[in-house]
Amino acid sequence: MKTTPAFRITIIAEALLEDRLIRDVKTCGAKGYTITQAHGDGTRGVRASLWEGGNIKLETIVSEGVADAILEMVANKYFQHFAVIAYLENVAVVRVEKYL
Amino acid sequence: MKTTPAFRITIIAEALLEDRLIRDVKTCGAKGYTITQAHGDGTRGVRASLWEGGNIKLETIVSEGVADAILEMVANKYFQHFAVIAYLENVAVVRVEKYL
Amino acid sequence: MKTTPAFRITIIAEALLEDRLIRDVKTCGAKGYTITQAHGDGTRGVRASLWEGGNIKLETIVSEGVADAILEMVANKYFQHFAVIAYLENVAVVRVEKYL
Amino acid sequence: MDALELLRLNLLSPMVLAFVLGLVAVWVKSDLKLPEQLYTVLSIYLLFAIGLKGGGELSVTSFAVFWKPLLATLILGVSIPLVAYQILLRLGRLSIVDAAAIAAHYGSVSAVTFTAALSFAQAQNIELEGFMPALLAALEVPGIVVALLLARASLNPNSSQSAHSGMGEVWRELFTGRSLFVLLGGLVIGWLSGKAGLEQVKPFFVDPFKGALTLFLLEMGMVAASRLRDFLKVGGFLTAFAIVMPIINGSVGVVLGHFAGLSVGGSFVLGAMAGSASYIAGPAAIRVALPQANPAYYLGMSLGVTFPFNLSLGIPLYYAVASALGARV
Amino acid sequence: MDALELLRLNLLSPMVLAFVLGLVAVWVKSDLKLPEQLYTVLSIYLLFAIGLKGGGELSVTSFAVFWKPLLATLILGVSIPLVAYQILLRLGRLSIVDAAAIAAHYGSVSAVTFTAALSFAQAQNIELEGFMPALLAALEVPGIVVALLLARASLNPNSSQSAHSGMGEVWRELFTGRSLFVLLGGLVIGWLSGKAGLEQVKPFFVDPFKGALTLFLLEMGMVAASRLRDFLKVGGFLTAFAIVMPIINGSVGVVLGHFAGLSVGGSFVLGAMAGSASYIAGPAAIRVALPQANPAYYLGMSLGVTFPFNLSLGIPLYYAVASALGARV
Amino acid sequence: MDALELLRLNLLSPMVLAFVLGLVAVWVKSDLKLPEQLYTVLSIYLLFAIGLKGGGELSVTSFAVFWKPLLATLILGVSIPLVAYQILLRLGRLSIVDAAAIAAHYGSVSAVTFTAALSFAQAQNIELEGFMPALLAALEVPGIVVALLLARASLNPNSSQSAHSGMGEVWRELFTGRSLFVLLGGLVIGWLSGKAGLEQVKPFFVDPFKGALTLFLLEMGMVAASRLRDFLKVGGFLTAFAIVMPIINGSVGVVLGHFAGLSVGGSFVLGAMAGSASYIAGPAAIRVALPQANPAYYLGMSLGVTFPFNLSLGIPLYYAVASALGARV
Ligand SMILES: Nc1ncnc2c1ncn2[C@@H]1O[C@H](COP(=O)(O)O)[C@@H](O)[C@H]1O
Ligand SMILES: Nc1ncnc2c1ncn2[C@@H]1O[C@H](COP(=O)(O)O)[C@@H](O)[C@H]1O
Ligand SMILES: Nc1ncnc2c1ncn2[C@@H]1O[C@H](COP(=O)(O)O)[C@@H](O)[C@H]1O
Ligand code: NA
Ligand code: NA
Ligand code: NA
Repeated sequence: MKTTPAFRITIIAEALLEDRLIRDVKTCGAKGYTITQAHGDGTRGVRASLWEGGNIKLETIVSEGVADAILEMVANKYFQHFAVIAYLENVAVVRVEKYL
Repeated sequence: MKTTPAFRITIIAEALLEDRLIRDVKTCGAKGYTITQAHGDGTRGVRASLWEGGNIKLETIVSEGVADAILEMVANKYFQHFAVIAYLENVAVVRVEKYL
Repeated sequence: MKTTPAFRITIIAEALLEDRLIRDVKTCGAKGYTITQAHGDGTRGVRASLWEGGNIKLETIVSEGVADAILEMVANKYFQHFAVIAYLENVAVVRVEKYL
Repeated sequence: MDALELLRLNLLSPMVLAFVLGLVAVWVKSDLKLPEQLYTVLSIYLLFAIGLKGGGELSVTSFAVFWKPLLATLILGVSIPLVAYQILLRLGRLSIVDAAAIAAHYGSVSAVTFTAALSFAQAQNIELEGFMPALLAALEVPGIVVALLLARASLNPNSSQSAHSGMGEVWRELFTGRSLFVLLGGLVIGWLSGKAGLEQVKPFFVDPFKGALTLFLLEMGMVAASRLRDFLKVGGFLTAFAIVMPIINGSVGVVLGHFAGLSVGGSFVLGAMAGSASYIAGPAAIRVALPQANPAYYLGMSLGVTFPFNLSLGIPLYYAVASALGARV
Repeated sequence: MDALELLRLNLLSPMVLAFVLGLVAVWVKSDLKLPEQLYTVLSIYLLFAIGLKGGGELSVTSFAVFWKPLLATLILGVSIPLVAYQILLRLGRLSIVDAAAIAAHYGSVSAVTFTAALSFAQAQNIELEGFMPALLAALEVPGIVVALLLARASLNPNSSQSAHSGMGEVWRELFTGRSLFVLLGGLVIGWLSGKAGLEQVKPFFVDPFKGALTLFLLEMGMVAASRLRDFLKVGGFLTAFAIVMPIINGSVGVVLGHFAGLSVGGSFVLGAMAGSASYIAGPAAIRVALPQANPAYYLGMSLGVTFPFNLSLGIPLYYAVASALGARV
Repeated sequence: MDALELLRLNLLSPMVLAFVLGLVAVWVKSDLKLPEQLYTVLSIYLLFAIGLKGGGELSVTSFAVFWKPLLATLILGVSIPLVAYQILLRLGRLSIVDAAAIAAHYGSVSAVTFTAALSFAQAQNIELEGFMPALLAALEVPGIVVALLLARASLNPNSSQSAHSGMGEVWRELFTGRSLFVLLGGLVIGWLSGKAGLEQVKPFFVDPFKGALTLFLLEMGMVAASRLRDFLKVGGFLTAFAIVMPIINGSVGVVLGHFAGLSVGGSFVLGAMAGSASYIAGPAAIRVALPQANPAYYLGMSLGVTFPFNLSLGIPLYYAVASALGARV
C-alpha cells in the first residue's frame, strides 16, 4: 500500500498542561492529535499534578515544517518551568492529505 | 544485543471498533497486538463513541507483508465511514520469531 | 530546531512487573521513563495479572549503550518466564543532555 | 397540583439541576471532567438496579396482569420507527440510512428518561406498576430492528453500503449489547432471588439510586452540551422533529398504556418511554449496522435535544396527559 | 431447614446469581466490560470493610476466647500446603514448582469466599463470632510461606530458577501486598476506633456491603470464565483436585473450628476459609517467587474451578457439616 | 470533656486513622495503589455533597444572619495572604514568586480540612451553623487572587516571567476550576431544590459521606507521604511556617468568627478553614499563573505538613480555642 513519509511529534508533559498544549499544537498547524494518560519520572521530578493526575502523552502527526514549529514552541514556552519532554520520529502514513 | 528490523503499525480508531479491529488484524497475520486507551481529535470529528468512550490506539509489530495487508484492510474497511488513522514505523526487535 | 538522534526502548510487560522493571531500567542507566496502561495479546497468553490488571508499556529514551544494556537485561531476566516484549526505535530529541 | 407547579417541582429537582450544571460546565469551559470509567460504572449500576427492582416485582406479578401492557409496548416499538422513518424520508428529505438511523433511536428507549420519570413519580407520590422495567427491556430492541429492516429493504443489496454486517451480527450485537444485557440480567436476578434477595442489596442498589442518578446526570449534561454543539450545525427540521416527535410518541404511549389497563402512573411512565430516544443501545447498533449514517444527526437529536426536552418539559407534560386521561374515566 | 433448601437459597442469592451473570456475559460474548479500576476499588473496599468490622469486634473480644481459634487457623495454614504439595507431586506428578505454587494457593485463603460465607450466615440468621476477619488475616500468609519453603528446599540452589528473589523479598511482598495490608489496616483501625468509630462510617462500609459484593461478583464471574477457558486445556487430575481438596480442607476446617470452641456459624466460616484458595495474595507472591510455575494451573484452579464450586456448592456443604457436628454435641 | 480527651477522640477516628494508614502504606512501600480516577471521583463527590447540604441550609437562612460571618471570611481571605507574604519574604528570604505562591495556598482553604472539622463537630455533638459550606466557597478564591496581585506588583512587568498568563485568564481559571465549580454548583442546586430535594438524594450524598471521606483520606495519606518526602529536602524555616502559621490563622479565624456572631461550633469550623492551606484550587492556579514557583515548597508545605497537622492536632486545638472563647462570654 502506498505510504508517504511524515513526522510524529511526541510531547510528554504534566497533565495540567493538556488544554494549553492542544491549543498551542493546533496553532502551530497540527490537524489532529492523540492523547494517552501516562505516568513517569525524569530529571525534574516534582510537579503540581496531584489533583490533575500524572502525565499526558500527546502525539501528533505533521509535516516537517509544523514539526519544527511545534518543537520551537514547546522549547520556548514549556521547557523552563514545566516537566515536559518532546521528541520526533519518522513515520509513514496513508492518506497523507489528512495531516498536511 | 542482536536486533532485527520489523514494522510497527499503529491504528487509532473510535473505541467501538476494538473487537472488530483485533479480529481483522489477526486475520491479516499479526501474532500479537497492544492496545491503549486514548482520546484525540482530527478532521472527522463526530463519532458515535459516547458510551464506548474515546479512542483506542492499537499497535502491532509485524513483518513487511503483514504490515501491508493491514494497511490495505484498514483503508478498505474503515477509512470511509469511521474515525480512523493508521501509520507505519520501523522498529528493531529482539526475538524476531515472535512476530513472524 | 536542532535535534539529536537517540534511542527509544519500549517494553510491554505484565503489570505485575512495573516496579521491578523501573528499578532495572534505571540500573541500566536510564534517566527517565514513561508508563502507560495497556492490554493486549501475544504468543504466551496466560499470565498472572488478574488483580494487577493488564499490561504496562514502559518507554525510555536513552543512548545507544544504555539501550543495549536494557535489551540484554530484559532478555536475561524476563523473557523466559514472563509475558514481555521489547523493541528499539530511533528518535530525534531536543535537549539531549536530559537523556544521557 | 396544577401543571405549572409540577413543572416547577420537576425543574428544581436535584437531578434536573445536576444536568443543567453539566451543561453549564461545558458552556463556561470549566475544567471539570468526570472520569470516563465513572460514566461506565454508573450506567451499569443504574441499569442493573432498575432490573433488580423490576425483577423483584415481576416475581409477584401474574402474566394475566402483564400481557396487555407488554403488547402495548411492543406495538409502540414497532410502529414508532415506521412512522418516524416515513416522516424523515418524505418531509425531512433525508437519505435512507439517515432516516433509518434516526427512526431506530426514536423507536428504542432511553433508560435514563425512564428513570427520571420514575423519580418524578416517586417524588409526587404517584403510584405505579412495579413491572415497568420489564417493559423498558421490551421496548429497547424492536424499534432498532424495524428501522434496520426498513433500511435493508430500501438499500440496493449490491451496494457496498449494505456489506458491512449481516442481520445476524446485528441481532447478536443487540442482545449481547451491555445495556440490554445488564438490564435483562438484573431482571432475571431480581426475579429469581425475589423480594427477600432484593432486601439484602437494598442499601446499595435501591436507597442511593437517586443520588447516583444525580451524579450521572451531571455527566450526561456535559455530554449533551457537546453533542448539542455538533448538532447545531444541522438545523431547523431535525430540531423540530426532535421535539415534536417525542410529544406525539409520548402522548400515544400514554393513551395505549391507559387502554392496556395501566394506572395513571404506569401510563405516564410508558408515555415517557415512548417519547424518549435511545442513546446507548441505539448508537452502538447503528454505528455498526449503518456506519454510513451521520452520528451528528442521531446523537445530536437524541442526546442534545430530545433528552433535555424530556427531562425538563416532557416528563411533566406526559404526566399531565396521563392524569387528564385518568380523570376522564 | 434441610440441606437442599439451603442449597437453593444460596444459589438464588443475588450474589451467586451475579457471578453466574458474569459467566454468561463471557459465554455469550457480551460487550459488557467493567472498568479495571472498579475491580481494584471494590477489592480494596471489601477488604477494608471486612477489616473494619472485624477490628471493631476484636476491640471487645478477650484474648482468652480468641487464642484457640487463632491456633486452629494457623494449624490449617501450615498443614494444608504440606498435604496438598505431596498429593500434587506424587499423585499428580507435577513439577516441584507447579506443585508448590498450587499448594500455596490452597494453603492461603480467598477473602471473597469468606465474605460469601458471612453473607450466607447472615441471610440464614446464623450467629457467629465477630472476630472471624482476624482469622482471615491470619490464614492469608502462612500457607504461601510454607509452600515456598518446600519449593526452596527441593530445588537445586544453584539452578537459575531459584535466583529470582530471596525469601526476604518474598516476606516483604507478602506483608506489604495490598490485600493483606488493607485487611490488616482495616482491622487495626476498627480496633482502635472501636464500635463508636465504626458507627460513623457504617452507611458506607457496612450497609451497602452486600450490594457492592454483588457487583464485584459480577466482575469475578467474567474473570473466572476466562480463567476457566485457559484451564480447560489442562485436564482431569487437576480439576478433581480443585474440587476434592476444598471439600477435605473445608471439612477439616469445620472440625478444627469446632474443637477450638467456635460456634456452629464460626466453624462453618472457618471451614469455608480452609476450603478456599487464594487468588489475590497467592498469585501476586507466586508470580514473583516462582515465576517458572504455570499460571494457567494455579489461577485456573483457584479462580476457574474452586471459587465457583465454593460459592455455589461448597458453602452450603460446609454449613451442613458444621451443623451436623454442632447437633451431635 | 477536656482537651486531651478530645485529642484522643480525634486521633482515633476512622478518618484520621485512614490517613495514617495511607502514610504507612508509602513508608513500608506497600504496593497498595488506589486508582487515580477514584481520587477524582471522591473529590468531586465530597465537594458536591458539601455544597448540596450547605445550599439546603442556605435556603432557610436569612441574609441578616449570614452577612457578618461572610464578611469575616472575606477579611480572612484578604489579610492572611498579605501577612503570610511579608513573613515569607522578610523572615524566610524567599523569592517573590515562591513567597506569593505559598501565601496563596495559606490564604485559600482546604475542603478536606473543613470536612474533617465538620465530622469532628458531629462526632462530639457540637452544634453549628448550616451555612458554613457557603463560607468555604467564599474563602477559596480571594487569598489566591490577593497573592497573585502581590507577585504581579513586585515583578518587573517586562521580565519573561510575567508573560505567562494574564490576570483575566487566572480569574477564569479560578471560577471555572473544578473545585470551586462543583462546590458552587452543589450550593446552588441545594439552595434551589431545598430540603425536600435534598431528602431524595440523602442516602447517596449525606449518609455515606463520612465513609467516603475515610476512603479519600487513605488516598490523601499516600499523596501526603510522597509530598512530605519531596519537602524534607527543604528544611527548617518553611516547616516551622507550615505549623505556626496555621495556628495563628486558625486562632484569628476563631476570634473573628466569634465576633461575627457564630456559635462555638461555627467559630471553630471557621478557624479550621482559616488555618488550612489549599491543595486543589491553589496548586492548579499557581502552576499556571506562577509556573516559576517551586511546587516542592507549596505542595510540600500544604499537603505534607499543614494538612496532617490540622487533621491531627489543629482541629482539636481550634475547638479548644473556640470553646474557651465561648465559655468566657
Ligand atoms: N528519558 C526518558 N524517557 C522517557 N520518558 C521520560 C524520560 N525523561 C523524562 N520522561 C518523561 O517526561 C516527564 C517529565 O520529565 P522531567 O521534566 O525530566 O521530570 C517524566 O515524568 C517522564 O514521563
Ligand atoms: N494528525 C494527527 N495526529 C495524531 N493523531 C491524529 C491525527 N489526526 C487524527 N488523529 C487521531 O485519529 C482519530 C480519528 O481521526 P479523524 O478521523 O481525523 O477524526 C482522532 O480522534 C485522533 O485521535
Ligand atoms: N506482535 C505484537 N505486537 C504488539 N504487541 C505485542 C505483540 N506480541 C506481544 N505483544 C504485547 O506483549 C504482551 C506479551 O506478549 P506475549 O509474551 O507474546 O504474550 C502482549 O500482551 C501484548 O501486549
Ligand atoms: Na421511544
Ligand atoms: Na485454604
Ligand atoms: Na487558610
